Amino acid sequence: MTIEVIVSKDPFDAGLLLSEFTKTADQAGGIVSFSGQVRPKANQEDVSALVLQSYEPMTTEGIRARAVDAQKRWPLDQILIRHRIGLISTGETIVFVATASAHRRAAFEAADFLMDYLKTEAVFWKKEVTESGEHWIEPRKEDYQDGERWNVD
Amino acid sequence: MTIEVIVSKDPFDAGLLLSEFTKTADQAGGIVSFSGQVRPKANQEDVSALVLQSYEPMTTEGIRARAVDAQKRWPLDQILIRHRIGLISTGETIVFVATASAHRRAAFEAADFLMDYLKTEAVFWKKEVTESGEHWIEPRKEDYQDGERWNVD
Amino acid sequence: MLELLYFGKLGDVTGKTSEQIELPPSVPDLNSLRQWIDERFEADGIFLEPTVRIAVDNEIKSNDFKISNAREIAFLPPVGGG
Amino acid sequence: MLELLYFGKLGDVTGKTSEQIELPPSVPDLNSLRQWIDERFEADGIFLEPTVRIAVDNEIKSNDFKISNAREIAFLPPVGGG
Repeated sequence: MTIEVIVSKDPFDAGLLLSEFTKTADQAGGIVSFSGQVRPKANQEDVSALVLQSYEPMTTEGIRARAVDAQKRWPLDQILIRHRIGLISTGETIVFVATASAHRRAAFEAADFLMDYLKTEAVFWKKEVTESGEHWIEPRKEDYQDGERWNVD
Repeated sequence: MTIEVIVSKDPFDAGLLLSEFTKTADQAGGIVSFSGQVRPKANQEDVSALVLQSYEPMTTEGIRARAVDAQKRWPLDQILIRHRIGLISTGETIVFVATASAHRRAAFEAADFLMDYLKTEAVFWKKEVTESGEHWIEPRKEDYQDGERWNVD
Repeated sequence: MLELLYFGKLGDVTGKTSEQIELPPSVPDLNSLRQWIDERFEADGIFLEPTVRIAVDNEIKSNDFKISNAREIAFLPPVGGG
Repeated sequence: MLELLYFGKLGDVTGKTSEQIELPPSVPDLNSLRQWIDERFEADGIFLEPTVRIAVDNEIKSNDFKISNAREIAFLPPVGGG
């Protein structure tokens, strides 16, 4: 079982990541991937880019902890998570998750579980760049509801 | 909305298919892919290859009908399904499914839904090539239970 | 002239995946075709199993279907098996 | 010398994403730090919001945490938002 988490400014090609992941996972049977692109529209406005901030090592460690959690819940052979930060233009891939398992349903559920974390709990702040200026994206109500999601010691 | 279904003897690289799919789907937001490899073990025996038969156009039309069904159930922008037939060696990719949607959950559920069909109902006959000879894979009990899955006129 | 197709394990039973054949007048429908083929290949009833479906010119047909104008008849054992 | 980090919209409020600073003795814990920073930037209470968490040397700490040996303190507005 290998877990790889990369948070970086470097652009990447989801297909290339999947090719590499497939090469090392070819005993697995099934591989599920999710890739997310920056959408050109938000609230009727044209978005030209997103700007993402992370806070390292908290961001990467939080993602890794979720991957370890996934590994405990499902029989997984391999997990890759790659997330961009910095300036990301419309149409570019911002996140890539791949899971490999002998059990198809496990690969699907684990990828979905990881994406849930990346979308709502992962330590990223997101700013939309539009024609009318730049706007920090506020968490949705659902994201607030379980406000005590971070462990405080 | 585009649906592409290809059943062919030609080997393919899942990553390359995902790269191409991502290029045409970059308005979508989220892309889920599933790729299945031929596993080297089945029932304790080493498998060196699978041999798949299809019956065209029934096989491709059946897959396409399922994709149209998925498109009715979920808001999808694009579906690609590619399946190999003929001789497929261990470790090679036998099936690739990709779905694109503005809604992450829709992309996940549709890919899972399509894989369910491809694994249990799609018109393929599968033979395992092992050291002790070649064995046609019998449907599992679950596959039999809804035996009247084909429409008879 | 009719083309018969044998898929999956049925090809092992018949020793071929297809053949060109002229059906005798004693075989007017799919029911009698199943019995005739099963006897021809000494197939021990495998062609009589209801899980073996029959497609005539690419459409699944029931056992009482009259063959008359068929060009291609395919014997389809159960699919699935992951 | 202490490094303060302002993430997300907090960087817009302060006009910077980080700064090196010497805290006055009147700011011994995170509670008083929130108030001091909020007044310094005339931030209208945004630094007092409980949804803004504070990490000291990369660990989230509660408001009564004593700052004394901290090297880096980060103000973290809520994450999420799809």
